[in-house]
Amino acid sequence: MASMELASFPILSTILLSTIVALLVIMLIPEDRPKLVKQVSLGFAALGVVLSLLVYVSYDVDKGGLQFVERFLWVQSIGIYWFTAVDGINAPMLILTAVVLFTGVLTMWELETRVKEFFALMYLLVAGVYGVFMSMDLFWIFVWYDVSLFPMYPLIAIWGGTRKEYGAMKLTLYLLAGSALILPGILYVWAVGGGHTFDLFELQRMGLPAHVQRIAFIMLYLGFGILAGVWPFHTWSPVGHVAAPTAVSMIHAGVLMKLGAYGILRVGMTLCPEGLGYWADLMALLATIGIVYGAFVGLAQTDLKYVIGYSSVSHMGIVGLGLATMTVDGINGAVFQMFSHGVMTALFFSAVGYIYDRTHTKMIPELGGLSNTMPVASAFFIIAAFCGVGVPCMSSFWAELLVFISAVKTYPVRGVLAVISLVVSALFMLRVVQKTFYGPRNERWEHIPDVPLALATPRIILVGILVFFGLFPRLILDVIQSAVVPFVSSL
Amino acid sequence: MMWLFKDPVLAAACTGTWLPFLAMLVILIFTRRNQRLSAGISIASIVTSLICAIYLFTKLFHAGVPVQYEVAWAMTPDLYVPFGYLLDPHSLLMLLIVATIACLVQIYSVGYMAGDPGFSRYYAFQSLFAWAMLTMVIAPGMLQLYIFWELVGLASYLLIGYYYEKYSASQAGKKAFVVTRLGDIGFFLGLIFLMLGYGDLGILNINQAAAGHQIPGPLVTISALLIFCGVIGKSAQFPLLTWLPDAMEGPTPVSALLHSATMVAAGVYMMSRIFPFFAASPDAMAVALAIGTVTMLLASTMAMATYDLKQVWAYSTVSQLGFMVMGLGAGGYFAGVFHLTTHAGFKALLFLCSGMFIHEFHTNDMRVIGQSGGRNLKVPMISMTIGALALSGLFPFSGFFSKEAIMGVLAQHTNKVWLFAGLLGALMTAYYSFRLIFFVALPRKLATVPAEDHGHGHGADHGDEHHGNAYWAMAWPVMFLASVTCVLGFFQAPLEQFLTGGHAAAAAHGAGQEGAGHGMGHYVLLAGAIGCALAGLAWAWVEFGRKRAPQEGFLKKFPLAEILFARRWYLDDFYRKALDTLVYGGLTSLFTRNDRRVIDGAIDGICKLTVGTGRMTSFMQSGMLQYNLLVMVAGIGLVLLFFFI
Amino acid sequence: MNSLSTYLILAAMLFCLGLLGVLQRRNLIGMLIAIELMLGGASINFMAFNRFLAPEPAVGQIITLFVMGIAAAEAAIGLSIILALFRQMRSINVERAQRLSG
Amino acid sequence: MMKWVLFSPELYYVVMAAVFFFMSLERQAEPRKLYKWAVILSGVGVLATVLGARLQGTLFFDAYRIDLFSQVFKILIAIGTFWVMLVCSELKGVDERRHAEFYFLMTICTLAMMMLVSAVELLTIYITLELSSYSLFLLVPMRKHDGEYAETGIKYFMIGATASAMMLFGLSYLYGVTHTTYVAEVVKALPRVFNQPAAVLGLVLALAGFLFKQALFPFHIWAPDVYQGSTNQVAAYIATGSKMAAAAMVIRFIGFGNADSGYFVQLLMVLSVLSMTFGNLVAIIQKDIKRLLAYSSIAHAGYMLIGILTMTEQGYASAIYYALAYLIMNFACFMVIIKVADDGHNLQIKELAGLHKRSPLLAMTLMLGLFGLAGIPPTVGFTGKFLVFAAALKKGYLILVIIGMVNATLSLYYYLIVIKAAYLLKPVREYLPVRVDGVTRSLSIALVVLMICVGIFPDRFMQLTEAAAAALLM
Repeated sequence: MASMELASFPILSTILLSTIVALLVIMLIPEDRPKLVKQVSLGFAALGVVLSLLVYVSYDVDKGGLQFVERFLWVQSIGIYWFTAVDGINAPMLILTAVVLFTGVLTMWELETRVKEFFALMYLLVAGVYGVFMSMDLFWIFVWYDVSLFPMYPLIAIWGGTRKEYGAMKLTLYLLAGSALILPGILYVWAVGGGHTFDLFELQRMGLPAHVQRIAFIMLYLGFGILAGVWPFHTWSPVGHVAAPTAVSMIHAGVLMKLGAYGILRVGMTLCPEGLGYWADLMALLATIGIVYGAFVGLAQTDLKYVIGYSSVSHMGIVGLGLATMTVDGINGAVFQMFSHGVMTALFFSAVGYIYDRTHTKMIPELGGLSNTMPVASAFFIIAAFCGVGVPCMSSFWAELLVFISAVKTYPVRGVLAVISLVVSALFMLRVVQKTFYGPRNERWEHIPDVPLALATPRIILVGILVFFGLFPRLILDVIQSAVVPFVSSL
Repeated sequence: MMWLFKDPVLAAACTGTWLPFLAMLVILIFTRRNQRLSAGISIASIVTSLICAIYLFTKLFHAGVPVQYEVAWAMTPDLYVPFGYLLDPHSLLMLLIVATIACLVQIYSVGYMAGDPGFSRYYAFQSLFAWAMLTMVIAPGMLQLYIFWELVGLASYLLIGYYYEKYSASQAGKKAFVVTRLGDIGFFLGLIFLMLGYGDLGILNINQAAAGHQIPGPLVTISALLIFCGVIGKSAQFPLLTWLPDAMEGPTPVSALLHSATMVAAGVYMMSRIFPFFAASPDAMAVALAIGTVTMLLASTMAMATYDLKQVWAYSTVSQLGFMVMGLGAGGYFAGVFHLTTHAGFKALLFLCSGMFIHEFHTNDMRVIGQSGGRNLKVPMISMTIGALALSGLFPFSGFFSKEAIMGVLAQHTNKVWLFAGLLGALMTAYYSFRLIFFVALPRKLATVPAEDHGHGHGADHGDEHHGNAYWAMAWPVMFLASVTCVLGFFQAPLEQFLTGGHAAAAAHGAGQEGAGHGMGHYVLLAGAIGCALAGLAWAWVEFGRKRAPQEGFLKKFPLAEILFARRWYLDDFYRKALDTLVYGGLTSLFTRNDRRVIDGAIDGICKLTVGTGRMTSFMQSGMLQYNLLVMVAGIGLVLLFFFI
Repeated sequence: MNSLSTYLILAAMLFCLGLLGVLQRRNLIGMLIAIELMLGGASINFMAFNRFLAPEPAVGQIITLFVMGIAAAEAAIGLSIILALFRQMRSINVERAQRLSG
Repeated sequence: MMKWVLFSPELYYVVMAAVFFFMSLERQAEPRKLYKWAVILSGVGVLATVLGARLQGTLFFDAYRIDLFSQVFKILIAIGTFWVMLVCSELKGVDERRHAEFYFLMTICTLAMMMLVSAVELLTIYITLELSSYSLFLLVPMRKHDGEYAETGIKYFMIGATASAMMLFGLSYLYGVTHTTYVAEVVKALPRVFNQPAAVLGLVLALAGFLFKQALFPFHIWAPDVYQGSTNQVAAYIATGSKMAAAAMVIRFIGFGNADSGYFVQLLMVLSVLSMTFGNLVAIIQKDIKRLLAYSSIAHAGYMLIGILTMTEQGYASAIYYALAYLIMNFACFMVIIKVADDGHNLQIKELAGLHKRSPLLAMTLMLGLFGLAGIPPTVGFTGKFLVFAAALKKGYLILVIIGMVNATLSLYYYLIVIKAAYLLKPVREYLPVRVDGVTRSLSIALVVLMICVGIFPDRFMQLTEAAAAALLM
């Protein structure tokens, strides 16, 4: 059967290598062939989609656990392993990455300036993302994590928009400051664990002493949390997103922010269950503040991308809350939310990107009545907004359902607060939609054409994913559970 | 797919519910350009649904036990969300009603919306609405019900805000969504508590469990109250009733659809759906009763003060919903449901009629319509009168029977206040509905008519060119509904048998009430009710109907009251103010400032501080050779100190 | 009194004087001389230690010889650099040379 | 006799020095020829050192120790010299008539540092140290028509001479309290006599001399001026070759004292933290790239010290690996600077504007080099930091590591400013195009490959460094 053959074939490394190969190929293409560059990167992105789908489909849910394992010694003296594997938690993440990359490439199809460098850097970024998601060795997780961060600087600073240099510098420094907490955390765990293996699961089996777990967990939580937009450390996200070009915002908000949450789950919570128990209260508190806070601040924004930035803060808060509950449903919901928020935000940014490319403004007061001239383009944003509001039969609804149920169970007050904030989020999403797309015809935008099919395709794909998993949540939920259930029982 | 055909009932249920969804997808993706085709697809799908509904109704009419199908929609160790169909008398009846109304409205819309630029979009939303509503009606579990309840809210948001160029329309849509969302939060929390407390949300299960007192009382009360918040939101009960009148911004057929049988009725339907559960908590019932009463009275007063055709019916809808909630709250399961049924009929009728007027005269002002010869439109005129009669609960129209039923229930209640409130409500209802009728039917040539023209922007561009078929496309549904309104009342007995037969618990409850209702007291009540209605009618006649009638209500004599009623008891202003001060002015600006100044400021401050420190430190590296040497020697000195101390 | 300590004190004084000179003389030649003083102090130390409490006799003297040689070389290099600088700035005052800073 | 084989690499460089000496006697100067000779000879020198890698033994009455440790560092020094020679093709900074002397002094300095790496006796250390310093003293002022940089030479000389004098004074005390001049025995004896002030004074002063070479705070003061004031090539040489020697010396000296005395370790910790923080803070505000790199080198000395002060074999190994990494990254940056400013002037950051257009290859090399210095994976710089911090955490110095990482983030800021200049800024005026000859192209590609591969496949190199560290502790 398929998975048997696949199990022997190092498909994960292939996915990872394909991006690096893409990087090299793109760098070898001469400067004056931008079209070719785009085609090549689209091709490799499609390859990534196919491969990750293959992995996802042939992942054996009943068997569960780690599959497609590749593990061999990399550095002998301090015990670094090349250890990639897939379980229910990162399988959806791989698809998410592939899809967002694919749609991102399509979204940037009209890029003119320094095309080659752009796509090269984007592939570097994505290589890092893939690496983090599929690695099970602390060293590699960290390496790929940083690899996925530093290309953000040139990507934003060169191709960005409003206050790009400030935004780029702020984002890069802020996130790498986060990794400045992660590395000591990882090394600390490693050193306490005897200093001869970076293998995540071996360290987990060792079971570290409680006080170590507390210190290590808070470092890992804060470190990864910065990237996950945990409340007081979220201010990079709106600034960075506003500055970044469309595809970068898509990948960054859609995938990169998930790296943070994923890191908390995969590294922090796996290695330091007791530390988690010790800090869970704080996590829940920060997450709840983030949810409410993000929604309220979103109300006041006048820049479309700022609005999305703060909505991400709010939604990532939901992820954090789910993780903090330490229950099966909570973590299911958190992972599910990572996925659907990724798709949703990608949709948001690509829709805004199109509008911005055409109207050259993303200030809500200047826009208005766009639905008259570009109904389809607006429809994409509106659909994303509904998903953000948590309308049922959109994938994010299920995630929020799961998270809220377990949150109310574990932290009643905070859970109820979070649920109530749904009204505010609805208010601000609909407010943006109304101010931007409704209202009388705006002759300023009369001349603007609606989205051509080629550019509509990526958005259509994203919408399709949202609705599909909204209608058939089990297709993803069962996979996630297959990893979460044993995980929670191990806590 | 074979299993579908093995079980025709299931097949019918699936087709009936999912066909509109498919229709929506097809329209949105493929046939947006082609308006006629879109309309055709949508109508075909809804007609099919109607047929399925009828089929199910007839097939399961005598099947005593409810039929239930389930598949696991989402499943985790702690949470099980089934998707399926629960076909018991109540849901079947509602299914039938919804399908019928939706079908009629869509046919009617062919005429009403003809030539509108967004024709296809309109029908896509209609199908979406139909799908959500139908699936909600026959949901077997509260979670599924909640999910599609939300979708109904979404669809109504889209439909109300259909004329998105109009600020008021989009505003109204937003308001409807957010306000109902407010209620839904309570609903959602109630469900969560119930699930955490009891662990199952299957409608039948919780009904039996609550009736059998297997759920702890406090939990029942709390969750029932919270769930009732959902009813308050959806069915526009006090204090969340203000969104409904605004929702008249949508096209009239939409109002007919939303405010007669479907969206707003969903609240009452949900309440009656888990009636035994509510019944298990007297406190919750009392709250429901009180809120229903307040709502009914407030809405009636508001209805007296407006001159907008649709507004009047909107307020009447609110008050009738309040009336239903009263019925349910007083323990009259059948009474509430029956009034829901009849109300669906005549309210849709009323809206569609006024739609015809509006479509004809491009205005909502009843006085203008009257003077421009509204009465010449025979079909709507007559049907609207019928509707009004039914609304005010006069024999032999359907409204009469259902109102009687509710009155009967109220009469049973120990506290007679509710009964009198009900009677007062009946009085006012008759008054304002006939005030309207007389305005339209027997206009006086008034010197000054404030010609406030709510004419829809779309109305102008398509006038009478396809007047003919458009008119009849609208007339047929109207006439059908009118006839239904005339006869429906006489089916009370079989309906009661059918419904309460299904609900063992409710039967005992309801039948007890009804049974006691007959006899001497019943006739007094009957007389009282009809008396009130007639009194209201007469009053309206005196003020508006008869020759040389001033045609200005008694309210003119109480300007304060009129303003109060016209301003909807300042509820809107209250919300507006609360929103501005609390949300926008308060938390939002506070958080935003905090975000800019405190949090972000701290970050930037740290960066500036670092750079500044660098600049300061760099003075250590002065150009003067010997100072540098001094630094070095001093360093060594410090190191020595470090060792010696 | 122990005569080792006298030598040590003498050497220390030489060294400190040299250091003081380096830090305080503004004249490059003077600074060079001061450095030579510091080296001298070090040499005296070596000699003294060797004379009083070394296991095998020769080491200290040898080191001192080397130091003297090196000091000579150092002086040569220093003077040449100072000369070059003098050609540039027509002065051998340190305060003239403080353009690089920060 | 057989023993001289051990000395062969050094002997080779003596011969090489002689060759350049004779060339310097010629009347007319031929820069191209000299350049060719320099490249060839230093290349062969690398070969010689590599061939001598496995040698072991002691010379000159055990004053001179040859083991894997010393040989590894000799290889590093030789490679550094070779690379610097390679980029001397446009030696505009130095008067043409002096090129021969330039190469001569360069070779002498290399030779001295190689001997320094092997020296295990106080006098030998002192002499070799002075030899290398003097040749540098002469190399630094060699800059042609050096208007504003004239003072550099004298500053360097004065500070250097003072520091060496202090060191000598300190050594004298060490000799006095331990009665021996063999470093091994000195360090063994130290813990016993550590209560005597003389011992402490001696140790501190001696350390001052060593750390001066490594430009560790507070003995760093010469570095910025010298980097800025000397010819680009010389600066590159100081930043790469002589850094290696200094590191080796410090490792050697501390490596003998494997008995970790708390005070001493604390002192080193304080020094490393100060030097990291100071270097990074001041580097933030620099405009001149070489000066910036000088401050960053101060910071890096601090990182390296973290590895050393653990006083474990792993720590020394990590320090050696870090030195290797630093050599590669730092030289990459300097090569770019030299090539961009090939008329020998001092490069300002803003002059890099639009480099990605003028020469994409150099721009990429620079970016990788700077990211490496900032410790961003997958470059070799990251792996170096990783190993150093790992060694520190093995001993439980959590706070130290956190401070180190914070500093790394801090440093990223100014590296990013340079990268921004290279990739983002529009040139304010038309800069002359960058000439990239074959040598440079191949060299920079080689450097890029090294930076990536040594970073991602560290296993080999780590085995080597661990072996070296083991040899050190033998």
